[in-house]
Amino acid sequence: MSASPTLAPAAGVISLSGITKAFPGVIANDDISLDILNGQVHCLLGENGAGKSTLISILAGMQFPDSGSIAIDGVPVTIGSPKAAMKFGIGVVHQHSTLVPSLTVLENLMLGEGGLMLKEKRAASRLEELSGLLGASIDPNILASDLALGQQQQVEIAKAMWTGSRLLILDEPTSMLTPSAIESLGESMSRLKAEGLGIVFITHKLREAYTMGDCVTVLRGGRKVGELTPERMKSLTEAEAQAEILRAMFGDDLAAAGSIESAAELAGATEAAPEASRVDVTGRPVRLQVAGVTSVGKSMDVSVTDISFSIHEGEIFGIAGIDGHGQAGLAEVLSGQRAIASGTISLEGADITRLGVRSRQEKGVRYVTDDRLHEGTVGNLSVAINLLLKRIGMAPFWRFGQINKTAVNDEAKRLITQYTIRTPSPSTRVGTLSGGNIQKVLLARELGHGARVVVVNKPTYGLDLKSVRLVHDLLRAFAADGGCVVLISTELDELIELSDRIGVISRGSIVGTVQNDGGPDVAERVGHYMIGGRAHDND
Amino acid sequence: AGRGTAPANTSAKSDFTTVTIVTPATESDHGWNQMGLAGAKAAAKATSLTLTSDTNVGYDNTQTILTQAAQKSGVGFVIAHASGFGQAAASANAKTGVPFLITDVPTAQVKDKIGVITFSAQQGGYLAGIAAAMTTKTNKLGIAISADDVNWFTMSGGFIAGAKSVNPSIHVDVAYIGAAAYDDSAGGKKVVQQLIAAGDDVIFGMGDGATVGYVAAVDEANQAGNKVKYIADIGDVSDLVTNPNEVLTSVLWVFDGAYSQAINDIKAGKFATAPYNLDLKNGGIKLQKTADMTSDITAATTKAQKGIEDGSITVPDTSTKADLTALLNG
Amino acid sequence: MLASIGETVGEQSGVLNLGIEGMMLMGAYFGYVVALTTHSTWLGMLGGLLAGAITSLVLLVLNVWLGLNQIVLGIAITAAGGGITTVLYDQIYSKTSPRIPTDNWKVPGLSDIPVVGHSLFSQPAMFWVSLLLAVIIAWFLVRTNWGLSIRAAGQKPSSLDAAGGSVMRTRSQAVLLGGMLSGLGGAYLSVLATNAFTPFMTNGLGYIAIVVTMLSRGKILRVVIVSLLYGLTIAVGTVLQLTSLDVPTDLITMLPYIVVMIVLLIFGRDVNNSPVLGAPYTRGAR
Amino acid sequence: MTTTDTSTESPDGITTEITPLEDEAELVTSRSSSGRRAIDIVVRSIVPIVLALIVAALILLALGKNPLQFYGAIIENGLVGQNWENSLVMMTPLLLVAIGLIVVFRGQLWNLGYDGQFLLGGVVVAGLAPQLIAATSPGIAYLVLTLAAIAVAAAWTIIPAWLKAFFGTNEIITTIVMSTIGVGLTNILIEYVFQNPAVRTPQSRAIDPGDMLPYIPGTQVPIGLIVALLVAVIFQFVLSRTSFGLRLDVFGSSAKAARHVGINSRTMTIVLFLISGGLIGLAASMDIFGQWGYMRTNWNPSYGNAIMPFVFLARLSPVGAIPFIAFYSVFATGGTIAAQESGVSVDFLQIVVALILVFMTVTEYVGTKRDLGQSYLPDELKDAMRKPLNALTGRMRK
Ligand SMILES: Nc1ncnc2c1ncn2[C@@H]1O[C@H](COP(=O)(O)OP(=O)(O)OP(=O)(O)O)[C@@H](O)[C@H]1O
Ligand SMILES: Nc1ncnc2c1ncn2[C@@H]1O[C@H](COP(=O)(O)OP(=O)(O)OP(=O)(O)O)[C@@H](O)[C@H]1O
Ligand SMILES: [Mg+2]
Ligand SMILES: [Mg+2]
Repeated sequence: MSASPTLAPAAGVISLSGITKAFPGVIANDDISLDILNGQVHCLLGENGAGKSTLISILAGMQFPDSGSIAIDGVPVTIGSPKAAMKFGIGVVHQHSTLVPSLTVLENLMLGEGGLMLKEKRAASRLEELSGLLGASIDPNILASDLALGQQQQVEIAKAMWTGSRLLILDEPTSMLTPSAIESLGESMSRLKAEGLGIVFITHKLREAYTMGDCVTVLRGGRKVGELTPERMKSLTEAEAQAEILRAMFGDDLAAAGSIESAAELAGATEAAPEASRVDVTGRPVRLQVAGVTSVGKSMDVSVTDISFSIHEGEIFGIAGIDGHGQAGLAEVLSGQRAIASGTISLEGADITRLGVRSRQEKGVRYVTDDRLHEGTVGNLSVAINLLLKRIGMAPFWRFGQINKTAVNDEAKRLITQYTIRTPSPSTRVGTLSGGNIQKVLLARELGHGARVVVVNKPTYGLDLKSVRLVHDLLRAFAADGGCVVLISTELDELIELSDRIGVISRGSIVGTVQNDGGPDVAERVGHYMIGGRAHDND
Repeated sequence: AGRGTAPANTSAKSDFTTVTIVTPATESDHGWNQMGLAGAKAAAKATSLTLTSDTNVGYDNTQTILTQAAQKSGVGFVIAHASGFGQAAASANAKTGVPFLITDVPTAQVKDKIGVITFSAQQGGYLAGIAAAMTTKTNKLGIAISADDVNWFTMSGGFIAGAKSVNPSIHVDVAYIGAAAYDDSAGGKKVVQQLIAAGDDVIFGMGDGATVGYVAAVDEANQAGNKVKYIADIGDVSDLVTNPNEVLTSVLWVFDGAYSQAINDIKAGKFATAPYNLDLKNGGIKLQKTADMTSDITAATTKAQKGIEDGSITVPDTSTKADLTALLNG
Repeated sequence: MLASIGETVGEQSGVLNLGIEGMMLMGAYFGYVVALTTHSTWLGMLGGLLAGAITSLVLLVLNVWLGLNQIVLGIAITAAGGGITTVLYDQIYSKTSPRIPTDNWKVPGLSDIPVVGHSLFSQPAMFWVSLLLAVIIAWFLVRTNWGLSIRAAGQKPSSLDAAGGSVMRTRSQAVLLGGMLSGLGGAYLSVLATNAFTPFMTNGLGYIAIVVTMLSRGKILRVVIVSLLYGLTIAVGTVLQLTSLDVPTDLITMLPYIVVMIVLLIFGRDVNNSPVLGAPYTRGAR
Repeated sequence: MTTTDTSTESPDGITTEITPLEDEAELVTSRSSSGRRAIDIVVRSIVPIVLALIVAALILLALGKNPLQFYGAIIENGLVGQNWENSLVMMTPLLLVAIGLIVVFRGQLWNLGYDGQFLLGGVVVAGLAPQLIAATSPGIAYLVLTLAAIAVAAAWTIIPAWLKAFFGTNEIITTIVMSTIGVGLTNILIEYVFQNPAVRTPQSRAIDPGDMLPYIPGTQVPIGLIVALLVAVIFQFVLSRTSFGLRLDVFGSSAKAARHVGINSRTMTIVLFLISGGLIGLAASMDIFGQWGYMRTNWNPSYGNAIMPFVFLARLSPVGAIPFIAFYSVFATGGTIAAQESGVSVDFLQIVVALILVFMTVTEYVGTKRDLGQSYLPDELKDAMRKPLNALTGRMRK
């Protein structure tokens, strides 16, 4: 039932037993018991909605369990609020950033402190101390919004440790980071571990779990379905460990997902190996031509400058880069959501630079946004309407401006079946669907009815292995049918797996393009540009 | 287009039991509403009718309220006691046939239907101006006006003329609180403080709720050592001040006679053949007697009153702000 | 000005209080009642402050705690404030409209300073008190943990929550403070400025306070400056009147608003309020 | 009904907060649940009014007044005799203003400048109608001046709309400021431009009663009411059945989503404000042509404030607003005299309106929480209450 009673010498232990937490319609945590030991990295794995975040938010005092108990060093405790969690020395780095962008680093760190006066001096010296531990140096007076993503994460960790944590919880910290940043995060974690802290580490990537974790707990459907003790972890090879984890994660579903090997491969669990059967598209006609495009934008973060590339029919053009370097700007420029200051965009030879979102949409330029909850869908409208969101007013769904409910409903049902969207009915509010299914709604909407070029931004962000595989299949099938894909992603593995060519974006410009020839050095070449190398060769 | 004529049974009846008065604000304004109600009470008593009243109805829903007031059982006459009620009273009369008495607009008079009450307020203002000019030590007078209201313009005009009749070189300041600041006591106080600061030592204040602010400013100034007198209008404000001496006088408006006259005219079938005017002659307008009204002053005002009544003195009739400003500057 | 300072604190914490007008009226009325019955200006001011605070409890409970719509509640509070005070006043005082006896309100001690003392501290004592309050509150906002929490609650409440602060407590304090200051501002009108209460005597000052707040963009110092400027336009208006020019009275009443609009059109375009202004915070909402 | 084994049934009848309801969302809702939803909506709409009336009655009792007499007088003065006609007359502008607000509120824009817009629209009609009727005919005047009123009131929203659309300036404040300016401007126009020279009070010339909008046959209710009802039906259709209505809902739900879908949020903002102002101008025209015939300074019926709660109670549905507005019209028509007769200030009505607003939000809250099966108290509050409780029980155990 509970975690194996390994007693690390002289280390404290936080034990959860029988934790149950239900939300309307779902049991997010179902009778979960586990021990978290000091001086260990405890990995928490599971598909989307398995209940990982819920479990740690209970530890963090953000949620209350319906039943079950928590004991620290054998003493039962109630963690009633984030403040209480802090008192017990539990620090959390949440899945989404909790820094206040308009405050300075120091102010962010002092936030939530007791006492009347701000103690800036003490805070500054404490930050210095922590910086040493994390191996990072950060200007305490810079605004949080001016920090690079990796730095923000370091501040978050520093903040989590602010109250002298004994347990650090990291919820999907790597999903936003570059490979090198992930590496340095790993180093920070080992240093903290050496200091005697316990760490809970949540990730969707099995390789990270294996390399960084000491032990693993797997959740599925809110239940604990598997665990690897430190001893067992050590005794297994990486492939064996992954196989075991995958079996626990997906159980019988695995048969449906194909062999263990392919599932793991798709999830980026093993070295990405592009398909050998990649077809050469360079001979085909150019479909999308972007020439010297510069966007109108206020801050460096979002605008793009002088971007040029062209994509052939059936090609997947990957855009790699550190998050926040103009990816969103590029996507919006292509989709018509952002005005262009100079340059031209043409589709199959026709100039579309001046066209707005709707005209481009009609011409077959589609955009799957990375903000699927607030931008891509309208949560309180039905699935059916969301599926037709970009065809509002068009025949046959609207006639003389009036909606034709039967037509809308039929089309929705068709798409729901075609893309296997799991929803109780077309009239269900889309906001109540799971992340993976919302992503399917977006893809169903954008890929069908005459799509010529589709821009997808981080299409698998936050999705679990199964959903990732599904999205990849859809994109590949779209390209195979002659569609063009601009695939923007921060996951290098994903880019290498899918793309024909990979452009690297940095500070709003494409600094180099790499032909994905299947060679082993593709990742390295992309990485070279990402770190700041300039293009000498252009292909 | 256009709507049909009013229902047939709409001529004035003479055998009614009840008269009703509708006022925009409450009785507690020490002015217009208070005096109107008092007048209606007196008139109802004099003509042995029952009086009902709808006070504090504001200005925004008058059409309905006047109609409703006329539709109550037994009501045969409605006094629409506000300058803004005229048009609504006409519609209500068209709907119900009950005669209305409205204020200020002689041209709106319709025999048997719409009677009009008018004011020779400038006459009262003139007398007050004399009293003020004879009282001031600084030779500076102040007028505070709470709203763009015709009676307040005419009364102020009369005041200026009266004061200048005593001392042509006398200085008069006019200050406005706002276009409709009838009840803005804070604004009233500020304005009067400014007048006092400018050296004015007799203040003539016109306003409903704003009066409270005027009086407060005068009261405070006197406690701080100034010697300022206040002249009220329409009603009596002496219970508002710490020391009754601070009130020099008030231009009282007495509606009793006009209302009784109107009721009797209805009964006699000759309602609204002429405006019902309040002036010095018929006692509708008069100066309040106070201890401060010395025999000199009383003599002067009585003399002026005679002059006005016999036509030897003509009081200017400044019914707009422009007229008033012109009078003040020229 | 007092009200704007209160509103600023509230808005910094992410609560848009459209009910200021109602709170000021409550402060004005109850300040008046207390001053009238106790014959003490100080107690009257305190009464106004408490009345404002109590009125703000409506917003506090229904909005901050239960997360109900701020705009609707603000309008409700304004309506109720006007209604309650008028009904009570009509019921109790309208027959007599009693005035609060004037005891020239002095800052104890200070006004005895020869020459300067009297002119500086007797009449506009409240002005100095407000200024002092402004400085204190500005200092609190910048220098204390409490101020930091308020700012965070307005920028990103989830962060404050995650950091172990309480969004609810912080916003509650801000709303309460806003209510107190509004009530105090109202009481100033009745107890000190007029010595009397008249229905609806705030005359839209509450909305002016909101506008001032918006123009000041969260900086208390600017609130003071903008308030003074506003006072100046009013004074200019009155001066215009005293010069006996034939300026429509309405124009003078409109002046401050026109100035606001012009300022907005020219400078204030990118008025960036708290990003979550008006949005209730519920922990873990998705 | 379509695919698969979805584990959880989505909670039905969710209408979060005061978001617009979408008919489209009811596409395939089963009959029983839509019936339950209808009942639910009715309950949630009526309960606040009932609660407010009860509390108002208690307040009256506390003041030593007889609430039964008060409510009786309201019914008598609002319904009995010819009073129902008076109520219907009042309903005309109220309903039109309500629709004007519904349109912008659905887009999550707050046009609180209705007073200034209404008065400016009204002053154009009142100021020009007498001459125009004399020069042409009433029919032409109705048409021309109604269009003029619509244009003027709509124009008064342009600055706030522009500031909002291009700079994101908070429209709540700008509309309030513009409203105040509009009210002042109206007064100036009446005094200096449209002043009736025959009258000594500042007011415009009056339209001859015979030239006012004709009555609905058999009543003394001007046909403006029919216009208002028609507009309600048209807008109901537009908002719930057309692509524009859907775009509006998307825009109202999320500005980001609107941009994504290709809705130009600037155009949308400005269009919504113009429609809102235009409807308020139409309300002014119908009110002046139908009821008043003239305008005087400082007249401000502030219809917008009065109907605010009902706009929300009707869940931003134009047709849904009709019964509520009718209720309020009776209430207000009878209320002034009722208050008078009961001896309370007319402003007591404001308290009732405020109470309805408060109870409305509370009912909404309770309802939403119940739908979601959530606890009525936020976690943090529960936590705060749990602590002393735990301490107490702890002590008792010892
Ligand atoms: N905020 C919410 N309110 C109501 N129901 C919700 C809410 N969030 C999720 N649900 C319900 O929980 C179900 C599961 O959602 P979840 O995101 O966990 O799915 P999932 O299993 O992770 O699917 P996927 O793998 O596609 O992401 C949803 O279908 C939905 O009905
Ligand atoms: N506040 C909430 N209200 C309703 N349902 C919720 C809420 N939070 C989580 N859930 C549901 O609880 C389940 C577990 O969610 P949780 O966020 O813990 O999953 P997770 O394992 O962290 O998934 P992911 O990998 O997507 O982060 C999901 O079905 C989710 O929809
Ligand atoms: Mg999920
Ligand atoms: Mg999670």
